Amino acid sequence: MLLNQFLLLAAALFCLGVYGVLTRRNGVLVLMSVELILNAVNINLVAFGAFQDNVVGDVFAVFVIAVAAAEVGVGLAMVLLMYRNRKSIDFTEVDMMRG
Amino acid sequence: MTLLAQVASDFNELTSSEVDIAQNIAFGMIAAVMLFSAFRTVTTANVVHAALYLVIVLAGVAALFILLGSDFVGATQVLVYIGAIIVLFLFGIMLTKARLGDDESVESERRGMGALVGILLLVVMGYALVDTFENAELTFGEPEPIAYVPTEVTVGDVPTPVLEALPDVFAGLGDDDEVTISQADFDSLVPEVQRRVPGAEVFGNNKQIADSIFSQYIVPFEAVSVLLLAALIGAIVVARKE
Amino acid sequence: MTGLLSSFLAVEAVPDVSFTTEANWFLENVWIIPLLPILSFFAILFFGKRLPQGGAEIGIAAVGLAFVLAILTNIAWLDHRDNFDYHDGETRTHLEKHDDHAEDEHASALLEVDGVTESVVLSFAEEGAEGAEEIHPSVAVISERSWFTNGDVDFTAGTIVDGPVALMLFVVTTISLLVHIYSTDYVSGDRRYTHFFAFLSLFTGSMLAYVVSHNILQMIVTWELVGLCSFALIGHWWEEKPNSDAALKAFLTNRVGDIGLLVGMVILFFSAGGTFDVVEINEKAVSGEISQTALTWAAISLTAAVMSKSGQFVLHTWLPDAMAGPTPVSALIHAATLVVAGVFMIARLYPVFWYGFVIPGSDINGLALIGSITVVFGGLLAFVQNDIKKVLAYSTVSQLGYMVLALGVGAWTAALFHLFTHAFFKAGLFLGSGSVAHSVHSFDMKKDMGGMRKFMPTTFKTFIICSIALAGVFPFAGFWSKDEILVGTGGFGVGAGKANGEYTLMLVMGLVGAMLTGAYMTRCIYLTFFGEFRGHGHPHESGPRITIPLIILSVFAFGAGFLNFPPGFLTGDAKKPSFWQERFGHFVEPLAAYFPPISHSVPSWWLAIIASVIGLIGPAIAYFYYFVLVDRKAKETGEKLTELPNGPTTSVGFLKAGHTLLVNKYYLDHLYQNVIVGFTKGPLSKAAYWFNQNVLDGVVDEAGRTAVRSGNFIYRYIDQGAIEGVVNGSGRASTSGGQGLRKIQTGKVQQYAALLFAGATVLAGIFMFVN
Amino acid sequence: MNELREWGLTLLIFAPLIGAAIMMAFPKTDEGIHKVIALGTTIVTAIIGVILLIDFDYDRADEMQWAVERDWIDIIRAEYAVGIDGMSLPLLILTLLVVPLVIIYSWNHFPNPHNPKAFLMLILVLHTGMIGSFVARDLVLFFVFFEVVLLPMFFMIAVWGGEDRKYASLKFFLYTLFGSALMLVSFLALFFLAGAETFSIVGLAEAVADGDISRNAQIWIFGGMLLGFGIKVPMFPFHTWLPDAHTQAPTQGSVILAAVLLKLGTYGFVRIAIPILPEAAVVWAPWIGLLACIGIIYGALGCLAQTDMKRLIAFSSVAHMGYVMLGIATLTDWGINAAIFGMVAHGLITGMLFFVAGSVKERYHTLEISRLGGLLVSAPRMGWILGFISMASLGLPGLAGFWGEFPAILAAYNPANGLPVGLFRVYMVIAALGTVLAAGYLLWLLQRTAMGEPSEEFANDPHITDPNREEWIAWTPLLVLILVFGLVPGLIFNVTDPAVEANISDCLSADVGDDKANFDVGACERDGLDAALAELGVAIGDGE
Repeated sequence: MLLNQFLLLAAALFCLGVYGVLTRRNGVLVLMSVELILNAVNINLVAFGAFQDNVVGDVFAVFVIAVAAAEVGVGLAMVLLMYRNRKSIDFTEVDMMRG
Repeated sequence: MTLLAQVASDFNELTSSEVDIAQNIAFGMIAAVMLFSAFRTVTTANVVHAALYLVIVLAGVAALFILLGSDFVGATQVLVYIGAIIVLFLFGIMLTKARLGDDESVESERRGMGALVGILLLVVMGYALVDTFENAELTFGEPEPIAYVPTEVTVGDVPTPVLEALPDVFAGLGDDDEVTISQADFDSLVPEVQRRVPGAEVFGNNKQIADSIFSQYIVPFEAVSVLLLAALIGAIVVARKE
Repeated sequence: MTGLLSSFLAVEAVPDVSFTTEANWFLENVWIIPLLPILSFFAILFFGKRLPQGGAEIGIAAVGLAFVLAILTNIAWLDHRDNFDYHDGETRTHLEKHDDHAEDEHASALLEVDGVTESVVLSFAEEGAEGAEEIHPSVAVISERSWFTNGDVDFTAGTIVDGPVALMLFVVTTISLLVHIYSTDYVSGDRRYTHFFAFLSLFTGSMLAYVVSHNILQMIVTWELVGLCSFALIGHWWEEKPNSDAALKAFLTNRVGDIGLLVGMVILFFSAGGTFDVVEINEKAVSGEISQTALTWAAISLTAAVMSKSGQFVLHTWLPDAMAGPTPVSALIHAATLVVAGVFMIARLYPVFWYGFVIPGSDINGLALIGSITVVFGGLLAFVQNDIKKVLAYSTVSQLGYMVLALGVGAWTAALFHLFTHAFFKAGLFLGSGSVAHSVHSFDMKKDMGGMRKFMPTTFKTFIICSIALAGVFPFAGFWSKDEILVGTGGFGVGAGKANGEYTLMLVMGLVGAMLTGAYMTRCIYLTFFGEFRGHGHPHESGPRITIPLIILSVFAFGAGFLNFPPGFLTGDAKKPSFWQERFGHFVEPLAAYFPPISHSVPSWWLAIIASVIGLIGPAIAYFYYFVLVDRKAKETGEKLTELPNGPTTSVGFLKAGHTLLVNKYYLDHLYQNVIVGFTKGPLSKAAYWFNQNVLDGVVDEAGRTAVRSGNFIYRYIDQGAIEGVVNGSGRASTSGGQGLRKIQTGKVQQYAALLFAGATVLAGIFMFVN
Repeated sequence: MNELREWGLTLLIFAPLIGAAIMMAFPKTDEGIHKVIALGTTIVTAIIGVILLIDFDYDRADEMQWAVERDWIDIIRAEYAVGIDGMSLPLLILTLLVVPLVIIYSWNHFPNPHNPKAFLMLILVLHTGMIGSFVARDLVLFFVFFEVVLLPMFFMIAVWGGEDRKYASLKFFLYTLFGSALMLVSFLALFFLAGAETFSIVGLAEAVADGDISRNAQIWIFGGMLLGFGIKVPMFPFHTWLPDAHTQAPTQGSVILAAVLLKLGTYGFVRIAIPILPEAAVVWAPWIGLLACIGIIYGALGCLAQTDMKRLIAFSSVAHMGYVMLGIATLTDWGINAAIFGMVAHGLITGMLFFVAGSVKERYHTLEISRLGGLLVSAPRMGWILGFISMASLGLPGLAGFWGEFPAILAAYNPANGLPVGLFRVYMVIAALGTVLAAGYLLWLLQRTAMGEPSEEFANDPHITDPNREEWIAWTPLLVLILVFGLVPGLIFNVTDPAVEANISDCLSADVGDDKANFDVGACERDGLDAALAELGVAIGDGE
């Protein structure tokens, strides 16, 4: 197998993720797109780990998964809060924060 | 190559290049499914569908991990993502009372721009990758030592490569005879053959990962755990009703 | 060649020494003199209001002490000038080698410019080589301390004392002390009495600091400080807009000249090999180490600075407006401080101008031309003023023209001598006009004055003395200095001609200026002191704190000219000045390696007589017009007339036009204020700002909007048309089209994020392809 | 003392963060505690700064002192490397001085919507970022701190700002973020192309000098840094975020922005871009000089068109930073010394101007120049202070502003070897012209706000008073320093000079006395025939 096939696939996923982040208006869907991006990164990490024949990539992939879990948790909590306050999770309607 | 190799070990006759072909076919199928699902995830107007497409992508990623020989990460991926995160997403969808059917309002009309950026990004990254790595092969290096617990086996159950590799041990024995391969003999085998020895326990790189995490990367690991705790508390604080 | 040489008065071998660091205590520690008034500024500012005299006592004490020190410094200088043992090892120049080679280079550099010059300079060198008679040089005293390091060069701050510095110390402290005393009466009860004295002190202090500066960087600093003080003092009554306008105008006009100052100083700094040291720059200019081109550019740039600071024609317009300040300030500005700063700078860096403008041997040069134009044009403007202070202001412009003219024709000593005498009689005139104004509460000669000689006899007498001195009538101070300038021009071959070049035009303009001076002063005196009183109330003579300074100044105005009898005056032998002749020149003019070899013209009886006659024609005509015609008409009609009802300026066509031109000040103010400043403040800055808001600033927002628009376009025609149909076969998306096109103003975050991504990608791409 | 030399800078960097962490533990209603903690923290940093000033070896100002190097991110060879030399010392001290003063000024002046806890915490985080940027010797570390600065400022403008704060803050954020993205790309490109195996500034400079990296690539990389730092400076035409940000930011934000943040950009030039890529700097310098000159004139014209006092001051920053950039563009030690002096002077003076503008706003509730007037009557001391700093700002000799302007103008007469002399002399004249315009707009401002009689609207307003206690405490040090630096410029020049000389490549540093006429302009590039041949070889090899 070629290293590149994994990397290119990851690149494609990444771009789809970026597309999603840029175009989605629904908060939950934006978070999902972020997940795509993170997974693309993970594929890269593991593929490079295999390429260099060590486990560093794997270890970091695990970390990324853990952080992603945290991110989704907090992110969804914020979306919920937003929904509760505004009855909408349309990102384009988000006003600036005020202290 | 580990798990797949074991699957392949049932097909004793498969050569290395044939294994490669099998892997490539598997990759191609997974990749196609993933790309399609990912595309749907970011384009579908149905929020629940998007989540379900995401599941497929995540599963595909897990499959790729396994294909790359990282069983542990693959398993983690399945557990954490498919098991937990997706459920979270679904909860999120339910709690925000998203329309279960199509909801055109999820999509902004900035699609053209997003597509432009995405394609631009893809072209640049693709060019960079092709330019840099061209035909770099994934060589799965020297596999890790395989643990072996000497046990009695019936000669008939021993695969041919092992029989051929240890002619002295099996000399003059019939198929029904029982024999114990000594640790020394096992050690003398090449790893490819070692895997075929009945009773040999094949490990992935899980052991190494464990070593790494708990020695070299102990600080980041602790940091991640604190982060998770913080995220937990944070999520509660943010989401709770006053 | 020698024939030519013999007609010069003093061709001296330039001694190869410049300065010493060890001399009399007063000469070494001259920094105390400017420091006293500067400290007094802070003291008055912080404690002044709590003192019984509101801080004036601090100012007077400090300036008085500075005055005493300046006198002592002058005494020390007189001794030092003649008796200093310059063979001592401590005396030196900045030049490594000061050999004939350098001299030759310079001579050959000048050769291309003018044949006559060549012979002059070469003959100096030859004379020096022959070592005819050793002349006692005037060795400057320098003391310096490290100031800062930049670019591995150590810069020092320090003081220099030589002839012109000693002179200026005396002039500035004397005038300032008198002005301080005068002010205690004049501005008493003012709303900002304390501030006034604080800035008066700072003004004096910065001028003194300017004078003793030993490097051009210090000169720039103090030059600007002087400007700041003038800003504060001219705008002293800033509640009224005209006053603050005048202050702004003064400061900004000076800033325009400061461009020249900065550029010129920078050129000097680099062409002298990275030094700010005045003495070193001068030495290098004299020895020819600085190229002719650099000197010329530096001289031109610095001339711009002089034009603004010393009120030379086209940049003089701020000076009359500066009359918005209190009268003592006007006196200080016009007599001793601000405006002579420019003249002093030329004198200080004279080699730069001397070689930069090729003063020796040319018949015309920038400095002399500007000076001569200013003499006449400034004088003319004085005729149409009704404000007594503005008459004096334009008179100052004209007199400064004389000084610049003198420096331009090579009559260095004459210029400084005129500065010296002018300081006294002009201060006297200003303070006198203030005294009058103090009692009639106005400066308008036509409306509120007239017949003042009856009410204010002392002021009248001092004013008359100072006016005569200004008009240059024998034997008052102005006569001697003006005559020396006229001789110095060398026009028509007077003063043995061609001493430093034959400046015929300058001589003519000088004579015309002399005529004008007498005439406008006659007009001023008539309008102020003669005729009937036209004001209100009961004017009375001012108190002693005002009159005593006036008396002192008029004594100087009478006698100051005796300090520099021309050589040969009453003795006949111009080559050997006796001990009472040319004392001023002897002690003031540097005779050292940092000063160019100036030739001195021979005084001429003929010129003195002709100039006196011409100088009296003007007053005579004015006298006839005012004292005879107007006076008679006034008696006939019984009205309080100030001009003839059908005078020449209202009846004769071209005179009327000239009058209009003068009343409008040659339309220069119109040009500056309405055209240049108006354009910059109005259309130009508005256009720049419009460009900023709509073009530059618009780019960011426009980029975002364009991205949205192109996104819409792609979405409508490509996405909707083709792709959407393929990927989303169900056709449901067609309904989203209308929704998607609906106008939304929000969503900037994602839009910017998209731009960010796109930008980063493009950049990454560029870097990828570059390598 | 030795311990402090080892730990001092690290403590300095993280002390504000610790302070912020402690503040987190207290509820936001305890405003007093928050104020005390924030002030205490910044005073601790200031004390460390004083110790640093005392301990600093001024004879070795060209070397990094209190230096620390530790492994940080091994995998990309990024190090935790900090240190202080003569070039960064003045700016660091400026930071350590300004931030406590800002907090003192805030004491009873918290802008709406109040919330001192969040406000002060943001300032502390900002403090960390600023200190870190000035002491970092590693590009990755520098970048991290450079970015840390961004967020707190964004929130300060977005939350506590004026009416148009949303637009202004977003513009500030995205504009600078865009710049730093380019900067990061440049850093990475430099790292990979130079093959230095390190991100340390010195290491990279050596690697570039040893020369694998093509001239073309250097020029491109410098271009990226130019944009990145130039936006932060801000240089014409990337300055449009500045007037908005300044106008909308709360007073404290404006002061910090003007006094310190803008200096990060120029500091980046003198610390990173020019020492590492001297050859590319020579190529870009005429353009930088051009933009600087345009900025000087343009900023001044922009000022003349303003009707809002704060916006006017903001535009004056564009003009003043033009002088700094002109000094840098000359690539001479004179010019760069002037630039650093200019940075400090501009920090003090413009910071002061914003303080006064903030106090005026607090009293008049407007900054519209046409409505102000007669400040000298209503609040005489404040009027005098405004006059004093206006004079300082227009570059009056004897005050700090002059020493940033004049040496820069002077240096432009004789720029570094390899730069077009004639062009720079034109720049010099333009810059000198700018001083007239500067005097024009500042004095005009002074005339319209301070002089004359107060307008009826505010004639007897009891709120218009002289500075109160906090304002005096916050302002006096700045006012005194403006005067002191003006009289004794050596205080800064003597410190920066050795460091600047050590940091500009030898081939660039023209001796001030050199007469250009005698100088072979092309000789700078490399020395000797061999080098010339080598360059030819590189050029051929790179001909892609």
